[in-house]
Formats: sequence, C-alpha cells, structure tokens
Amino acid sequence: MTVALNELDTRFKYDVANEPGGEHINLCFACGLCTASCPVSDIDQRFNPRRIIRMVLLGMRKEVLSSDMIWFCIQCYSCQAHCPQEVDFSDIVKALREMAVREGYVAPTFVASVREIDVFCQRMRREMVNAVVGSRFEGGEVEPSALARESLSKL
Amino acid sequence: MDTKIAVFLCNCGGAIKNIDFEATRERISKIPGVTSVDLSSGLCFEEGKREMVSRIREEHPDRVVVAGCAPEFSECVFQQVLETAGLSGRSFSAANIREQCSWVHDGDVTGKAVELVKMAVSRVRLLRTLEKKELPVSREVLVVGGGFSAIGTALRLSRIGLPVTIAAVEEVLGATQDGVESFYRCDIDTMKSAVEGDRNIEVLTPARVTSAHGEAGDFAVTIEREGERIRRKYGAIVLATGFTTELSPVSVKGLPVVGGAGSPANIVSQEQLFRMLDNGATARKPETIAFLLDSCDENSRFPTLATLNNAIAARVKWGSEVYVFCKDVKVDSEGAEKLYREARGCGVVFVKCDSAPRLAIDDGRISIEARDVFLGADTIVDCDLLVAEEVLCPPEGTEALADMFNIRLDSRGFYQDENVHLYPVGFEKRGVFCVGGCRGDLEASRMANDIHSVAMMIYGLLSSGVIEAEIERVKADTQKCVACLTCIRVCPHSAIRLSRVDNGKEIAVISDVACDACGICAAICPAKAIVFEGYRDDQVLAQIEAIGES
Amino acid sequence: MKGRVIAFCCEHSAYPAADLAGRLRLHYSESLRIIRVPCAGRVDVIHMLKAFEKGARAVLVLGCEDGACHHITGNTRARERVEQCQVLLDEARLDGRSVAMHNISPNAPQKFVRIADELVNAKEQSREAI
Amino acid sequence: MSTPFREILKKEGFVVTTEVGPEKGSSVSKAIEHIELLKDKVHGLNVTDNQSSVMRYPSLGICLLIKEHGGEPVLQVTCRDRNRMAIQADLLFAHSRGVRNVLCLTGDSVDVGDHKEAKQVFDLDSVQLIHLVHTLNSARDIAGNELSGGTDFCVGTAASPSSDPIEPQLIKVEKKIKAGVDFIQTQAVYELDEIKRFTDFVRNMDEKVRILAGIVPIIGVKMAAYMNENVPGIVIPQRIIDELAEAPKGTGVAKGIEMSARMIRQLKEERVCDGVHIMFIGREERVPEILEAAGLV
Amino acid sequence: MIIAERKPMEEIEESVAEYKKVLVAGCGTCVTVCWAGGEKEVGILASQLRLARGAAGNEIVTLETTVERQCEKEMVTEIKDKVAEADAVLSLACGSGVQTMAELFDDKPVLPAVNTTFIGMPEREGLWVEMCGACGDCFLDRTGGVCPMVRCAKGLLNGPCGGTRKGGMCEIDPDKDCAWVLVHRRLEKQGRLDLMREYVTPKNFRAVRRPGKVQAAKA
Repeated sequence: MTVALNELDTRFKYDVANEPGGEHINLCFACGLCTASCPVSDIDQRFNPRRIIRMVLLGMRKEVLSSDMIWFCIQCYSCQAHCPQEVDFSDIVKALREMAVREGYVAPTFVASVREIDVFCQRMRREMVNAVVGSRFEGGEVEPSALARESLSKL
Repeated sequence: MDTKIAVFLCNCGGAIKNIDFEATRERISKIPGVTSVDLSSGLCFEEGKREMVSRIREEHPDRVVVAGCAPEFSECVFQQVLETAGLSGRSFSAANIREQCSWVHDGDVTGKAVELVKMAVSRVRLLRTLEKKELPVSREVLVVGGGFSAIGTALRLSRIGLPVTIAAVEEVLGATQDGVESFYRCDIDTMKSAVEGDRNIEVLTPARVTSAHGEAGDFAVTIEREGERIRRKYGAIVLATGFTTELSPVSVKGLPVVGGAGSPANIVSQEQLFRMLDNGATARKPETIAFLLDSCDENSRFPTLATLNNAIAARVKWGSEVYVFCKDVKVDSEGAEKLYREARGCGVVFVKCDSAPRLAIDDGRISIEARDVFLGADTIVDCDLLVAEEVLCPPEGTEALADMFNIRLDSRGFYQDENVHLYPVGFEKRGVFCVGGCRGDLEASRMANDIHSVAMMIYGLLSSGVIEAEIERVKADTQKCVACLTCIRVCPHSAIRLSRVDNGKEIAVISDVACDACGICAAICPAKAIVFEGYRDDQVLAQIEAIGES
Repeated sequence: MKGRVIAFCCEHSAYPAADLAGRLRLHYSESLRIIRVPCAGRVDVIHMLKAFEKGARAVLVLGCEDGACHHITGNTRARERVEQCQVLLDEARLDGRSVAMHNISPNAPQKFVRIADELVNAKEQSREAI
Repeated sequence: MSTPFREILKKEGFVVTTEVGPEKGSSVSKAIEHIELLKDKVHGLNVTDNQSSVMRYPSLGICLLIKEHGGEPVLQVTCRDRNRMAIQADLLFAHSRGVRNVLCLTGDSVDVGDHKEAKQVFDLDSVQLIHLVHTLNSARDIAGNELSGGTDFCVGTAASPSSDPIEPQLIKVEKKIKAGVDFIQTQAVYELDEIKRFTDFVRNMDEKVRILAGIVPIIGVKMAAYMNENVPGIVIPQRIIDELAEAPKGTGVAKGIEMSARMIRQLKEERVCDGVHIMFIGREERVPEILEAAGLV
Repeated sequence: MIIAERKPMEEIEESVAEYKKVLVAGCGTCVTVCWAGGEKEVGILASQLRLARGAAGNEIVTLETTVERQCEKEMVTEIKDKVAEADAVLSLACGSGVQTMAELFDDKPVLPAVNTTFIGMPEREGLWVEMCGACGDCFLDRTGGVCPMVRCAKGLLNGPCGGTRKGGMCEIDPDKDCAWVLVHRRLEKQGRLDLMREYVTPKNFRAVRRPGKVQAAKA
C-alpha cells in the first residue's frame, strides 16, 4: 500500500497541536524511545507510539482517530519520561481521544467504559498482588490466570 | 685528533632499578673515545644540569651521550645544557635505557643497557655539527580566491600586520555571495568595504595565478590580470577558492538531467529557492515543496543547513507543506540542531527513507515516491516545487593550483588530504595553506575557525621576518649526484629542485627551509649522493655494528 | 650480535609507541634493539641487509599508519623496500619472512609489543624447526 | 579445373571464399578432406600462414595440394617469419607451380603463439609486401634486379572495419589500395552498416577493388564474450548474443550457421559488398551448411 | 639513456661461484639513473652475495666501486688496483661498460650483473619505457616524433596492424598504446596527417651493419 501524502489532511498535525496536551507533537524526530519504553508495546507490538505520531504528522486523520490503537494506551507516562524532545505522547493520546469523540469516531459513553476498565484493572491488580504478597519471602510459583479467577470472584 | 666522548648515566631518581650502574660505568669507560663516564640520579633536575655543564667545561668533550629516559623528554633539555656549556646541540645522542630497556624487561638488564649506550656512542662519534642561519623572508601573503573565506583571511592577516594580496578569478570580490549573504550566513558587504579601506590589502580581479615556485618565505608567483603579468614574491600562500555546487543527477523518469537544459522550471537549486523566497518573485506560492538531501552524497553539512533554512522560510512565508526526503539529518554544524527543531516545530515533515527516493515527472508535475521507514510504508507526494539535491564540488582550476603548489587533493578533489599530520589548514608543502570551502563541506562558522588558525600559523612563520634553518642538514654530494631526478620526484614536501652549482653542474639542491628531514630521498638515491646528517648511512650502520658487540 | 631483532622505528609513531610500552611496563623480548629513524621512509634496503650480515635474526621496519604518515609517502615507500628486501633475502636463500613492515600509531604500545613478540616467536620456532 | 580467381573477381557475381587451415604436423589428410569437400563450392580457398603465430605445415604446401586437387588456392603470406629475400623466393616458387593469388598480411605477433621466444622478422610490413608483389609482377625484385621470369599475381589484403579508433586503419587501407590490391578481405564483421561504410570508403578510392566481408559464425554466448574481450578488431553486437542466449542447449552451432547465412543473404541481396570470406575455424566441414543456408550453392 | 635491469640472483651467483674475492663495479651514468647499477645497487648486490655465500658456508669477499662511466677506458683505468686485487669483476654497467672493462683487464673475468634492455626514458619515477631502437636510419620526422620501429610491437612502418584494441591500445599488451594511434594523434594535432599517408619504403638495414661504427668529422 502506498500512502498518497497529498490526499491526506495536512491540517491534522496543527489541529492536534492546538489541543491541550498535543502542543509539542511537531517536535518529534522519531527517535523511538517512546515505543521502546512502552509496556503496552511490549505485549502487543501493533501498539507503536512512534508510528501513531508519524501518522499524525503525515496527516492520516481518519486512520488515527478511527484506530483501535489510541485506546490501548494505559497512560503510564513512561514515554513521556523518556522523550528527549518533550513530545508528551501520553498527553497526545488524551488529545486524540478527545478529538475522536468530538469528531464522532466513538460514542462519548465509550470513553467512560475505557475509564471503568482502567479503574477495574487497577483494583484487580491490587487484589492479585494482595493474594501473593504474603508469601513474598518464600517467592513461590505464581499462576496469574488462576490468581485472576480467584481475585475476580472477590471483586 | 680523536673524538672525546663524555657519557652521563642517569638512574632517573631511582626509577631505573634493574641496571647495575657501577658495572655499566666500568664497561662503558672501556669504549675507545669515551673519556669520562658520570653517574647521576637526576640529570634533568636543575642541580643535575648544573653539574653536567660544569663537567663538560672541565672535560672538554666533543660529544655527549646521556643514558636515561626517553629522548622525547630529555633531548631538548640536554641539547640546551650542551649549548650552555659551549657545545653544539647536535653533539648529543641519547641512550633510552629507561623506557626501552629497564621498564620493559624483568631481571638484571645491565648487558642490554651497555649495548644501548654503545649504540649511542657509536652514533655520536660520527655526528657533525651544522651551522644555523636566519634566512630573510617576505612578509607578504597571497590569498587566492574572492569569497567569504578569502576576504576574511585577508582582513585577519592585515590586522596582524602582514601585507596581503587577494587574487580572485571573479570580476569583483564576493561575487558568489552577492545578494545571498544570509543564505551563506556571512556579511560580505561589510567585509568588502573593510577591504576597500585597508591599505594593507591589494585586490587583483579578475586575476589568475599562472605559475608559482619557491618555498616558505620565498615564493615567486606570477599572476595574470587582463593580459598583464604581475610577478611577485610572497612569504606564504593561502588557497581560499571555495566550492561550487552541482545538482545531483538523480535519475528521473521522463527527464533528461535535473538542472540541465530541458529540465522543468519547478526543479530548483537551494540558492534559486532562497532568491525566490527573498524577493517574493513568484507568481503563485507553491502549495507543496519537496527537498532532496543526502541521497547520493554523504557530505551534506552545508546542503543540510541550506535545506533547513529554506524549509523554514517556505513554511513561514508561503505556508507551503514542506517535505524533506533524506537518509539522515546531519546536525553537526553550528546551530543546525536548533534549526532542525525549529523546522519540525513549524511543521516541516522529514521523511527518512533508507533508499534514494524515486522521482517521476508527468505533465510538469513532480511526484516523489519513497519508503518512510517509521511508517513502514511507501509514500508518494506530488509537489509544485522540487529542490534538487546539491553535491559540493571543487571549483574549476583547483587541480591546476594543486599542481602549481605541489600539494595533493583528497579523494573528492578538494584541497587537504585526509592526513592527520597536516592539520586542517596546512599542507605537506610548507608555507601553503587552505581555508574554507575549498577543503570540502564547510559552513560559515567552521570557515571562521579556519581563518583564525591560518592567520596564526602564518604569523608564526613570517612575523619575525626571518626563518631559522640548519644549513645543509640534507645535502646532495656535488660529485656523486647524477641528476637522475629521483629525489625530486619522490620528495613529499617538494623541497628539492635541480640547480646549477658552483662548478656549473646541474644537481639536486635541497631547500633548507622546505625540507622536513624525512630522509626518503637519502634512502632512494641510486647514486648514494644524498647525505642526511644525523641519519647518514654510516651513522645508521654504526649503530647496527655496535649491537651485541659485548 | 647473534639472535638480535632490530626494529627501525619511526620517531613519529613506533618510537613513541615503544616508549609508551615502557611507561606501561609491558614486556617484550630482550633481544629487541630499537634504532630511531625520522621516518620509516629513511630506512634503506642496505640497512636491513647489513643488519642480517651482522647476524640479526630479524628486522622490523615500523612506520605510521596508512594515510597518516608524517611525511605522506614514507610508510608506503618503506613497505615497498621491505618487500624488495624480502625478495633479496629469498634470492640469497635466506628467509624473506625475517624482515617485516608494520604500521603502528604512537598510542598503540600493545600493538608494538604484539608485533615484536610475534616476530621473535616466529623466528624462534623456525629456528627450532631447522 | 576451376575458373581463375582473378577472372571471378572481374565478373559481376557474388564472390565466396573460405579457409583451409594446415595441420600441425606432416600429415595432410585432413586438409585433403577439406579441399575435396570445398573446392567446388567456393571460388577460392585461402590457406593460412602459421596462423595465430602457431608453427604448422606451410601455406604454400597446402596451396600446391589444392592445385593438385583442382581447386583455386589463395596463398596467405605474412611478414612475421621471413625477410624480404625469403618471401620473394617463396613467391617465385609459388608462381612457378601455378599459384596465382596472394593475400598480403602483417601477421600476428609471436607473443600470441606457440614459439614466444622466436625472433619475429617483420622486415617488411603489409603495404611494403603489396609493393613487393607488384615489383615481382613487373619482373624485377625489390632490390631492382631484373628477373629471368616475372610473376602475375592477383593481390589481396585484409582490413579491420570495426577498429577503434578507425582513422589510422583507414589511412593504412588507403595506402594498400594505392599500392594496388584486387580484393580486400575484412576481419569478421556483424553490422551491415559497418561493412557498408567500409565499402563506400574503398569504392570512393578505387571502385575496382572487390570487398569480401569476413564471416565468422558465433556459436555460443561464451564464444561471443571471449571474442569481444580478447580478439582485437571484432565487435559482436548484443542482439547476436541475445539471440544465441535464447537458442536451446546444443543448438549453438546450428544457430551460428543460421545467423551467418542470414547475414550473407542480406549482404548479397542488398549488394552491401562484393562477396564473403567465411572463416569457420576448426569446423571447416560445416562450411557447406552455411553456403546452403545462404543459398550460395 | 640506456636502460638495464639486474640479472636474477641465481644467474649472478652461478657466474661468480668459483671466485673468492669479487669486485662489484657499478657505473655512475645511465644505469645509476635507471636504478640498476649505481652505488646503491652495488651495495645491495655485494651484501646479498655475502649473505648468500655466507649462509652456504662459502664466504666471499667483495670489493665495491663505482666508475663514472664504465664505457670510457680512461675512467675504468682508475680502478685497476682494485681489479688486480680481485679474482673476478662483476660489472653492473651496460654491455658496453662490461666490454670496456673486459678489454682493459683481459686477464680477469669480467661478468655482467645486469641485462641491458633498451634505450628509453622514465615515464614516471621508477618506470622506464623504450623509445629508440638505434636503427641508424631515423625517420621520426615523418611520424610526429613517435618511433614505430620500437614502440609498435611489430615495428610496422606504414600504419597499424589490424589488431589495435579498443581505445587504441596494442594488440599484445592492453597497457601499451598502439604506436600508430599515437602517430595519428600527434600528426592530426599538427595538421600533418598527409605524412602518414605517404608510403614508407622497406627499412634500410644497412644503415647500421654490425658492428656499428661512427666516425666523427675530423676537427
């Protein structure tokens, strides 16, 4: 597939830059530290912060805002901590999500669902760690899926 | 009368432990010609040096050997001592019994130490002293070239009190930069008026250097200006002929040669774009502009700066969408990092592609296809204006000047070979220098550095009005030389020429000033006519003879 | 001087490298004798041949690294002469490999020691083989 | 008895010659085979003279055999091995035995042959050799002495129309024509235009000189590459190499024959030159196939 | 200038095999300039002989000298004492020098240590090329100053052979220019190509009938 740059929305990057959090998007020089430090990228390589920024800079508005990927970010701010150009990818994701809602790519309620999932995951994590933390001096085998089932029942 | 040799043994404050100095002294004193052997534990200390001077004054030796540390440290120290004591510095030889004996071997190495001293003694015995002379030099400097670096060098040299001639092929100074000063980031007008008001600077334009010979302090140069031949003497020559650019012949489907006749008007050079942006002389502002960078020439420091400046201006002034296709953005020039950030900040898109972009022209519209490595996909963009990649080239006449001054060019044809010993602005031929763009991919700030270092080197060479030289350190024997020209052809410093000597015979004459004492000529001479004092055949062979005598 | 190895050392490269080896207390064979020359290009074929006539076991010519010769072409000329000398030795039915040219930079004492040791060891082995 | 070559040259028709290469040894059986096979199919049989500086049975010897067998020999004479005295003596002998055609050549350098240490003579060059033959024809030797009987040779020479640069070659051809030649055989050529240009050049100087284009069948891509690389004065165009590359394995020789025949037909039909000289070294027995395919029999 | 090359060591060694004391004699003129027989080469050959013979346990003593011109009897006479001292003389001069020595010291074997190759000029440092064949019948005036007698591999006098390689190189050596292409270029540059069109008659080899002799006009 060849991307025809003239057919893309060259305003997109300026629009993102005008959103709160998206101000520094243009500064990206594609070093890739964001992707390298991202825990989500670690488990799903389709999630690639550098590529998302690249798509924004080239003007791939529809592709980015309709993409599943912008919802995978867990807002851990690891990318932001590593970025040498202060591009602030975590904040850019927030801006992109805002734009996706505003431009009708997702239902506003969807944002609330994602927020719910985030909170639930954190609680789940707390339960699971709680279950094993007692044996932390022995360091026994842990079976996360079994542990999850157990923790889920508690929740 | 036999040569009297004094030997000083030094244990370097006790740092030399595995040599029995008493035994050494005893064995050395038996060498014929050695008239005294002194022991010291700190010869290079003030007290040691004083002691040495007084011993030399007492003993009246003809030659002195110091056995101790590496001559790298001690040679000049002891040569001074000898001169204080009334001997020539050339009467000295060192035996390196510390770095090259005591410290590299275990156990008792007295035997080897004695051998090293014997080698030094056998060499020093054969040394001849040389006369030193101060040769008068011309303090005038010729600067060849008419651009920023030439004018800058002339001004700097004039400021430190050296008279300068500028010879440029252009009609007027600064012709290349005229009207595009800010493109080249130099203030040529101010510099030009400074030259006009400087009585120390003579400007010859349009002028061409047609012949040159001689050596540092004494170059005879012929300059031709409008049919007139000007012959002058110069003490030093500065080549500042700059560079030219060529649009790289990127292969384009349906296009003969980019930049050549018949190529579309919407393919422009950096300088053309700069002028368009500067005077606003474009009917319609281009919506999309593409730049090509470093796809066929890695040496793109200057083109990178031009690209960044022009890209920013195009975004800011015209609001065009700007794409830069490149392998890498090279930001090692002064201020380039800042410009690169500024360019990104204002929306210039850099497409990093791992192979050269493919171009196609259809009905005057240019499309560029390239693989964006970060997107992991091919991209294609149609543009209204393409800024072709520029490759820096040496200007016409570079080779002729190099031949004239006997200097070598680098692999791309610029001045300045890639040899670390030549320093950035010097040549194997003493007294000839180069500054600025003529030595390759340079931008303004580096040119300024060049100008300062050249001025400093020339000041060191000419300011006193004399060059001190040892007379006939390397010399061809009048009787033996058969004028075979071998030495002239091999001398890396072009210090040798054929000359008629007193008896009317033509022989190789080695310049005391230009000679850098490498001895290549002495080794290659098929008639064994060249004598290199200090490294004469008999002096080298005497050391070999002395090895293992004990 | 039976068994000595003579190294002609360029004063811009190998000679300071040898000094540095001393300062670092790196050890090499005691049979090595260094003769300082202003440039490897000064070393003449006859110097090498005479060294062998005097009984040297091996001869080394050490000059600056390629492209970094203080006198531009001195090291390449030295290499040509060493190669010529190898042929002359072979012609005289001596071992041409007893003479070798190496390029070395002044800050490479380890390389200096390695070159010296390699040649000394190689020659020792070949002597045993005979 | 065949028609004298000189008479054939005077007629309007298309002239065809080929070669018989002497063997390296005293046996002539193979040569006789070739003579018998070819003598009635072509107008003249060239016999090479220590070809490629490899010592062989002499050209003159085979020429006499051709006469015996009723063929028309063309004696090749090079300047490499004999001085002016030996060449004259050989020519007198050849003439006395009925050999009437001489091809005057420079000869290869001994460096390419099998006697590399031999002294090469080159007392004369090919232009001087042509002069020499005419001197003998006028019953004198080249020292100016009168002969008890002169000769009556038909004189030919060779030329390389594909040489680069061509100008020095053409100057030499000009000198040869001025010296007097009846025919010129060319080095192997593959481009009609090239032969055309050469023919025009020669006819401009002397329209009586007949031009025989050299034909060397190319039987494989490797041979083409080798010849392009190593045989000076021969340029095999890419289209021939491409055509050969497409030929199925094992059909190289047949393809070479086919292409040569096509070329000969074109030369004849378009009257580009006056004839051809076919050199199929080592495959003389297949020359008739070419002639047949070219419609020359 | 006369160009020579040193003979292979094996050949030289064999020629002096039976002698214990040999005078190695260089010549200070042509062979010095072409790096074959000057003082430097004398030193190298002498040293090499000593090494070779020493290694074989058959020591040789060498004397070394260089005569300014070995082809001059008066100059060679100056070294007669050294010759007297030696069993044989190993001469690094051209054939002319060797013969002059041999004639003067006819009781001593005078042995050649170089092969005299041709009359030439240096193309660059260390590379000499043949220029003249000493034919005694110079016709450089007609060839633009390029001698086809020696610079053409076949010595052709009326133009190139048919074997000129692409770009005008010689049939037998792609590194050498075809002499006739050079002649053509030179004459074309001078607008004298007509000279090349003129027939050159067979060479007069009587011009130098061996042994050659030149008698100068009496002064």
